[in-house]
Amino acid sequence: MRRVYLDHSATTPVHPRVAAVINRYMLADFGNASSIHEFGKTAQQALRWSRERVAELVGASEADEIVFTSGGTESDNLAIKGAAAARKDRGRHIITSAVEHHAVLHTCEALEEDGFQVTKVGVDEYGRVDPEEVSEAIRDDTVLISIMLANNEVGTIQPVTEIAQAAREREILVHTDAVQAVPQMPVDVEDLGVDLLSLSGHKMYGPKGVGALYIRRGTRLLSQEHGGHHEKGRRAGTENIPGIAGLGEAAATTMEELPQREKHLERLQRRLIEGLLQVEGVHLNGHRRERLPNNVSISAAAIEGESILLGLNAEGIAASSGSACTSGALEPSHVLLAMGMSHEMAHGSLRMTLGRDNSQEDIDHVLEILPPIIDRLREMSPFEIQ
Amino acid sequence: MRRVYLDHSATTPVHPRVAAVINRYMLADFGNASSIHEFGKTAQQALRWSRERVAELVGASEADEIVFTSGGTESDNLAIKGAAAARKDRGRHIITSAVEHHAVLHTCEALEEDGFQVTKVGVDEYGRVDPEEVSEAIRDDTVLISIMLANNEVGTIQPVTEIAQAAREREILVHTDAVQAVPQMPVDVEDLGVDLLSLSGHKMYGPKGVGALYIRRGTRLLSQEHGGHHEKGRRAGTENIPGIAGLGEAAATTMEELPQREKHLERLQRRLIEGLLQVEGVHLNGHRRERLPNNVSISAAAIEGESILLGLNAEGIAASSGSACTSGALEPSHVLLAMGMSHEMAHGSLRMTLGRDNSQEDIDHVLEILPPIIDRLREMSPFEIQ
Amino acid sequence: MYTDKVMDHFMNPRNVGEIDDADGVGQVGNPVCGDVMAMYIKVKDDIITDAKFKTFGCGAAIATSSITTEMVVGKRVDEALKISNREVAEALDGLPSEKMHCSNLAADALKEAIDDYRSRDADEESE
Amino acid sequence: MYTDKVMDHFMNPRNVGEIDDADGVGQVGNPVCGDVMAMYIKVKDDIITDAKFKTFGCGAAIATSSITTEMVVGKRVDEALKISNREVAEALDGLPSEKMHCSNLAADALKEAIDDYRSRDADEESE
Ligand SMILES: Cc1ncc(COP(=O)(O)O)c(C=O)c1O
Ligand SMILES: Cc1ncc(COP(=O)(O)O)c(C=O)c1O
Repeated sequence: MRRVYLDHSATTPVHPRVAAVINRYMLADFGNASSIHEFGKTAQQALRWSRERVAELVGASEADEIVFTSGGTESDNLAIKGAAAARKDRGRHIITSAVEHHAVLHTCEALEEDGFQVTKVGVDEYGRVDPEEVSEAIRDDTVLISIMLANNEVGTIQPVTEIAQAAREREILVHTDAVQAVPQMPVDVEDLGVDLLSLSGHKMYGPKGVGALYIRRGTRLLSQEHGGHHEKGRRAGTENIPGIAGLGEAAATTMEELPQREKHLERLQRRLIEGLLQVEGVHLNGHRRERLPNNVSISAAAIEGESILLGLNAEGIAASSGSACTSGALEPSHVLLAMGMSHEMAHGSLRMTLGRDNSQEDIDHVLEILPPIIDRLREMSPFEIQ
Repeated sequence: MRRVYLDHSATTPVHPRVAAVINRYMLADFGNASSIHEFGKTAQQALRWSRERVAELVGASEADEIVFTSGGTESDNLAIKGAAAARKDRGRHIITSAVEHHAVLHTCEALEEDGFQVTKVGVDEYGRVDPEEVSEAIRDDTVLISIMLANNEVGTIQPVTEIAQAAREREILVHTDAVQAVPQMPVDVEDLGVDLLSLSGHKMYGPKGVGALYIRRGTRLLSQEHGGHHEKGRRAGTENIPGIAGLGEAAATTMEELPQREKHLERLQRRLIEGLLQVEGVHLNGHRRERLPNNVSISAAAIEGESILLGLNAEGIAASSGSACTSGALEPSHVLLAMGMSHEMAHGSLRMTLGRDNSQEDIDHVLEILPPIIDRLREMSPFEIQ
Repeated sequence: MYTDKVMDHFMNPRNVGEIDDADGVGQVGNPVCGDVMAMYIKVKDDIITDAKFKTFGCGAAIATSSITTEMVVGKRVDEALKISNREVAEALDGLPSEKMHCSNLAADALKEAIDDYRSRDADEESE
Repeated sequence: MYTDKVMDHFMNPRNVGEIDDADGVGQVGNPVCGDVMAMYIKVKDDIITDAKFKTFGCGAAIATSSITTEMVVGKRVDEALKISNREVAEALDGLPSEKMHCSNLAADALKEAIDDYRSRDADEESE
């Protein structure tokens, strides 16, 4: 059976170049970067090299603006809790959006228990935040704005540059969760004007369990992990050298491949969207243009997402659903609901996220397999297509 | 040049069996454990398998008592902050020891800023905590005791079982940092009677950037990482499947190898200690019997530790020093000072930590190389050997 | 996460459809929750002779609907009423814990259909 | 972390030892901090003709001691006094930032030795 992986926003396979680097630092150059012997020195060099690569990828001017973490979730937690803790005497108001990843939303909610107030701005039907609305939400005690660069469910790109502009005039820190954006589009902290930016290894053909946080020089954050004096006191814990070296290699690979990758993904994306929109009762979620080139999110009327996934999986196709049904919550995606979608349509969402390894044949295969599955499920459905 | 690695307490090389498992989950079975397709299912199975292996290694009765983290530091942070946050309405007093790792000490200090009070019990000249002293430090508002199982600098094993007994009678949670103990000695949470136990992958021939926390069933902890509902809500963040699978394999390997490993290490340890005690002005740090089989910590009178390390490194031998001079702090080891050692002797400490890959020839090589280095440095020293 | 039995009923559901002249119809769930199940039964001499379903929902919802229709055909109405959600789940060799509510839903839809049948029956008798 | 020059002076330190009939002796640092440096100088016609050291300390402490003795021999006392810790570090092709204090220590030991020489000189003159 042909296997087609279309869930690159959930996680990516590790790039062979990245895996080679990881193996080197697991088996041969396995030292602890705090050690002063030869093994330690080699580890330190890897750490430095990776920091420079990640800095380069996001346009940071100094390598020391990069702190390594255990993933996107920790980067988001550190950015938000670290900034909030450092600034709590200035004010306790945070602005975020309704379509953020849970790593941002639940972190903000945790801060609410510590006396912070959180304003969640809404989005339009395409999932876009209005910079005006963010501006208007700013209060005298606002200390942090956290708006993602690109959404993980529908791929919508946010106007972060515009948002940051208004914020920085008022000395409010701006964080952006760029976990999904970094592997698919050029990202530059200067162009964006952000102070904090999160990324994650396993979304960019790098290792799981490693991420990074860009912290603009001069931005004070309180460490959320206590212990040794690693990462200049911003994150304790023996550095995951194989993982970090792997992230560095993934950053270097992304820099090299990005122009090609974007073109390749856009071509496949167009083909898949066009094919899917031929199917009756199928609707494209998210923005038509302001969208990651690897994201195809649709809703299919009258049927439920997980059952489409199961049908696809039985045919060797791996995709994902906006519905969080598997978590037992039965809540459909908070992103689709924030976009004003009905519960029924939100339950019928399907996310296919393309990667560098997908081919045109993969797309054509999906376009052959998916419509009959939709038909079959609709036959079982008590609903009619509106 | 013969290279001899004697810094296994800083970090270990990854076991080839572990590396093979990691490669499988990086390259082939790379799915996200939250995905409901085939790739996700394989990832979930790896997660389950590893949880069982780690549970088995520490004698936990249920796999779900194990939570995976990004390392020993995070396990310590989660145990202490998580328990403190969950119990703060019952009391705000914590007992720990003066010889804990910074991941414990600095975490406790961070809690002091949140209104907790911390009692640090001292140790005797061998680095042992007196269980009586811990008992006496217990107050009505004591909610947590954190005492390490084995010390990372001098290898001294603590009487955790005795400490836990007194604590549990009074319904106080007991955490033990077993990061150094787990790879070198049998560890069983029932025998120890602890509620929380930290371990770390890279100290046990597993991967860096992954650790685990044993949480006794029924023990409430507040998550310190917010985001998705991973690890049953106890630790958010996409599971590091390759790392976790690697940790599982490292746990399985440890189970298999431990009896042999202990014998092997004890033999090498005895040989190295006997050889070193022949050298004038060399003193063994730590306990003679209640000691990890892989730890040899000495102090050499009249000379400084880092210079010994540099001398050894120039000859291809990797060891470490108790002195934290490299961190710019100029503070000698808090562990050696707590044991009542003079500053001068504490600055002259040298830690050699053996591993499964060391041979008798390695030991003999060190015994040939080290004494002339000590002599040479003493010739340069303004001090006399007392 | 699903057993082979669940996957079999999901991929080859038995008794999909409606019964035009059903003796009882039950519909439970709502699109907000993500599961809607409609169950149709034919009854003759207090024995369920046919059952069909239509379901909007996840794999477990479809599989529990399917197996429930299989389980009830040939049973007396009062026997069918006793089918518990546990029995439905067991007939599928188990369901993931977060999906157990789906077996509830199937048992509920059946109960509604039987209630409907009984109330119609009562109406006829009282006519 | 150390340059080749540092490692060279650490592995092959120049001028280790004491000078029995030194004209000036300086000792700085203390074991609590982990560095103790003793510097001995011979002076003739205001020119430093010999210098030796003994050091308890890390690699950087030993290397800075060694290179300082090399740098001062042949210099006039007032010139030697001007040797800054920066110059000591530069002569070693740099030191890690957390080790810069070691070059301070060497410059301080030298200064103490020169002060000692001058005070003895003054004593002699006043005799
Ligand atoms: C937008 C976004 N932010 C944060 C995360 C969390 O990153 P990680 O999976 O590395 O914890 C993810 C992915 O899960 C994501 O898509
Ligand atoms: C006793 C002890 N606890 C905790 C840690 C921290 O673990 P990790 O290096 O995995 O962060 C270490 C090692 O650094 C240790 O030796």
